[in-house]
Amino acid sequence: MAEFLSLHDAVARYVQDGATVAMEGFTHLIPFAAGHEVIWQKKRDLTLIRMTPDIIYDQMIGAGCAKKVIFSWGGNPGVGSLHRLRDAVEKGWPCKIEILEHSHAAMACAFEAGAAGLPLAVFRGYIGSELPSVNDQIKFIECPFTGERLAAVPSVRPDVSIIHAQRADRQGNVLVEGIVGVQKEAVLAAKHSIVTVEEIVDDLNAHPNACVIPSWAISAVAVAEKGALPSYTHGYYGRSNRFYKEWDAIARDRDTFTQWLDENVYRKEEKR
Amino acid sequence: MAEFLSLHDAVARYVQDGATVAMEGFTHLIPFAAGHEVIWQKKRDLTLIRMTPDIIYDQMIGAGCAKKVIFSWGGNPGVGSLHRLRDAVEKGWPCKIEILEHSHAAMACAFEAGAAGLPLAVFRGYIGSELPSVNDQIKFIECPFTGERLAAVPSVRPDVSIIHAQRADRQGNVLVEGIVGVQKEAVLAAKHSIVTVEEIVDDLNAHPNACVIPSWAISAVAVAEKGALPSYTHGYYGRSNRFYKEWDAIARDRDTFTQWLDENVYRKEEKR
Amino acid sequence: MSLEYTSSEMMSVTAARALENGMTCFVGIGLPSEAANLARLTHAPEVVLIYESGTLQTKPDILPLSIGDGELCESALTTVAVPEMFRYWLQGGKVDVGFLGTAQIDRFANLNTTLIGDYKAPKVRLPGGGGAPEIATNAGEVFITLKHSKRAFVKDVDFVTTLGFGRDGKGRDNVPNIGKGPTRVITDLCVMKPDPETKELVVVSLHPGVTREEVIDATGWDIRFAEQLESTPEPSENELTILRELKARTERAHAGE
Amino acid sequence: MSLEYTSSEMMSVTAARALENGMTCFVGIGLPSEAANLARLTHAPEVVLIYESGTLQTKPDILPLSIGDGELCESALTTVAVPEMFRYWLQGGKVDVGFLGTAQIDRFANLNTTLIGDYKAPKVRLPGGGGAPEIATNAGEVFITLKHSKRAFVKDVDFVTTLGFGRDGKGRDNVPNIGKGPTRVITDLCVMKPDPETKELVVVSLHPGVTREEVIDATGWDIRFAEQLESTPEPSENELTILRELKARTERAHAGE
Repeated sequence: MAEFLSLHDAVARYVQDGATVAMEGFTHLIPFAAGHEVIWQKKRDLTLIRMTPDIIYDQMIGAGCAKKVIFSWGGNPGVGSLHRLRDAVEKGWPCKIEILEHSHAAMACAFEAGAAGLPLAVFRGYIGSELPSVNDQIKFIECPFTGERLAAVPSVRPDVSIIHAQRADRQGNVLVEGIVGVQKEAVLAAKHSIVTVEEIVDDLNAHPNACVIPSWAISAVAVAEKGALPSYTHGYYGRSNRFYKEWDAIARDRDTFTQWLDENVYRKEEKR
Repeated sequence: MAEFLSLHDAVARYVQDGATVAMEGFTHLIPFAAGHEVIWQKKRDLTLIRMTPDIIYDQMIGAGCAKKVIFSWGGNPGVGSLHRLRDAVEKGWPCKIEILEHSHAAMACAFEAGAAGLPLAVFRGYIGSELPSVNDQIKFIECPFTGERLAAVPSVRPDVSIIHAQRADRQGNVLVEGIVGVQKEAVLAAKHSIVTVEEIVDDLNAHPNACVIPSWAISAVAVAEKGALPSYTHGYYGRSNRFYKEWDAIARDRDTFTQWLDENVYRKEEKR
Repeated sequence: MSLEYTSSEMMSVTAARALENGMTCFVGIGLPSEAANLARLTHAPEVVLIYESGTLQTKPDILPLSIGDGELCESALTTVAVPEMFRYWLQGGKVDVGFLGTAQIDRFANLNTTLIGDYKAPKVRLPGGGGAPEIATNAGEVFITLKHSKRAFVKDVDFVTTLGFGRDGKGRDNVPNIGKGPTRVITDLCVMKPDPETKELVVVSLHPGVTREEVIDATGWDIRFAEQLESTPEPSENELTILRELKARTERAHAGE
Repeated sequence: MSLEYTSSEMMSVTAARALENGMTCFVGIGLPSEAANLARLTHAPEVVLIYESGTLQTKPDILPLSIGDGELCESALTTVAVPEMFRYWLQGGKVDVGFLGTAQIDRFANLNTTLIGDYKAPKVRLPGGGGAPEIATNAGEVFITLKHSKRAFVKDVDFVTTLGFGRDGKGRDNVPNIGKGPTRVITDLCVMKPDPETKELVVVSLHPGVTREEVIDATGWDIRFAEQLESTPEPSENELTILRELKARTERAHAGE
């Protein structure tokens, strides 16, 4: 059964320095509140997994939380580069980070395989791409029935996965709705999981085939109202496209970034 | 785009003698009306794929439609044997049939792999089971990352899949709700597909993550009211557990079966 | 005060008691389903029942006739596709206990639901494996319940549909990512557990009024008894009442159309 | 009567026209998304648009800024999980055309969205592969649209993120279960198609007012022109109006919070 914890306590308990962490949400439902909590608690040496690092990992990388990033598309969607990711990769600021890159199909299949308890994902991919030459985790197997050469990647099995969702009921069962990405897979693939939600309700009022993650498959549920902003929560609030655009200027420069972090994460969180 | 056809025309066009056919529905939404149409049109030499042959394949086998059955659990749920399946396997009546048997996990993964366009499914299965000694389609591969031995089976890629669903809209998009089994996978894995529905509506009124199969992924949609009876359609009518129990006596004997078939399929269909 | 109850009721109640509150249980149809729901309605209200039809955390008011009755979906937390059920929930390691029935079982708790006789020329053709082969290996542990008879309890099964501990008792040794396998077998006569060393089934508890001879006569091999042989606790009045009500409700529901 | 339009508009309209009504199109964000939605709002009302965020058959009223904007889900027939999107819909062969942008493209239509320079010490780090590597091989065919420049159109890409026809033009030969690959490249100057034999990109159509020299100057290899070089038809007034309205709606929507 999931335990109801404060976001502070959930992160303190489950996100250990050096852990492999997946914070998922495919554009939608990105767990920003949890990301800020990780920054505020000064977690270090994390291996961060995410299909699209997005602003959330740009902030965490800039804050010095990461030693490695595993991803498949590392940009600010519709805007441009992730400057903090680039600064870390290219110039080692604030610390050197290692990157391991995949395609979306590979990572989606790797999350699926992780949820399915398998050590590998098999798919028809990477044909003619040079990514296998720079990622030694991409291998190829031969189909024993047809002889076809298929790609294989290790499944994703994080120490802890963190997602944001619309709501939980009082037993800790969680409803995810809209663009569900690989969130359910991330939770099921992980040893531990934290789900932040907009609210706790008496009844999820879910349709028969809704994406509901049972309480017993989750470690902790924490309320984080507006916990996805500047990303969005379908049915609750929209995406702040404006902030995504503004982020480009903030993140471009180390000083403006540091100032932003100070004002919007360190000091804001202290006031709690 | 799916074409709206009568059930007669859909079966006549897409179910060819000798074809590999999957008629799915996991206890729920079993396409009985379509099965009777296949019997009435005297289709022959079909390879029938279904996780649970259930009464529908018992009837089709007894009527002489099948030359081979691929399945993972061949009983009358909660009642007992499928007598027509047994009579065909054990005594060759009305014709000899070949069987190829799997476990549910293998077939579920094989449908998934078929929908995913892959030649094989890889899963952790058949450990210590003797099924691989009687089914040469079960092989084992070694994970290139961990060395673990995993089972592999060919994916399911039927010539035609037939399912029953609640409703279609006027564009031919189909909503499946409740116990959805492997129905979507069956449709997506097949070269052609027929979906029978209870009704055609203006608007599916589906929630954002509903199991909706788009019109362009279906060959034909045919209205078949009560098309799943004695199985059931969630939201429309219940399962006739009574008929499932009665079937045991009907199917036990070749004569009573033949009489039932005559009265309930051949003559009934002629009246149309 | 001694209650009146049948050996079937004794079996169901004992099987139900094996389930602890809060466990996630992948439920086979028939006797396991009866026992699992009895557990949920008595001492284990938060036991999580999963059926292979995709119904997660279901709370049926009547016992399903089939593995995919509407009742299972209507009372479930949510219903997932069957590939997801087998991949994410069972193979993904979310199931504490698989609860299975069987037609044949041998001394190493291997299960046969495929056929009696030879595969090419069966004497009796049974339904086949269904979910059992992977439930037995992917669940944390396995409970088995069936009626005791010499036809069912054989020295060696005709066909290993589903692994217990293999034909030599060593079938799980050094296999990675595999569950503990059968940890108890509950019949209408007794409870058996595998010997920690040899994995051969041993009677650990006799149901009230059952003799060693009855078990020996109903078992197709030279069955052993634990040194500390226990007597299975009797059903309580509450358990019997709830079981009987459940079965009566079920019968009424299935008699209708 | 001659209409006023920009070269960007010419590119979008030409790219849109490449899509036929009823096609299923896996849409990349940015220029492909603009073109695909213009097609849907003009000559191809039944074109099926699929975005990798899981939104199937979506009909956004404004262009999404990200690949997973709420608008995409709200106007979709249904939304599936991302693994299902890549497995069932793309790899499962349900996509007629993948519509991609890119940072770099070479003469064999290989795409680079990974980096400029050397992998270990990049001059410019780009976002990476995203969905493109498998869109390009699993879709029936691929359309590519991007602005023409010598920086973008290079003889050999620094890194093959996504297969066109390989570094020798033979990258798809004898590969089973692979799509046709890039069948046209639409820029603000011209339309290119691969030579049927060598697979090298050849200009087949020049946009009105564009000279061969302009294309040659904006291309990083010795670009060839088709013998029957055509002139791309101009945008219609209707196309321009609808494109401009779409972009105005989009700008208004994205300017708000």
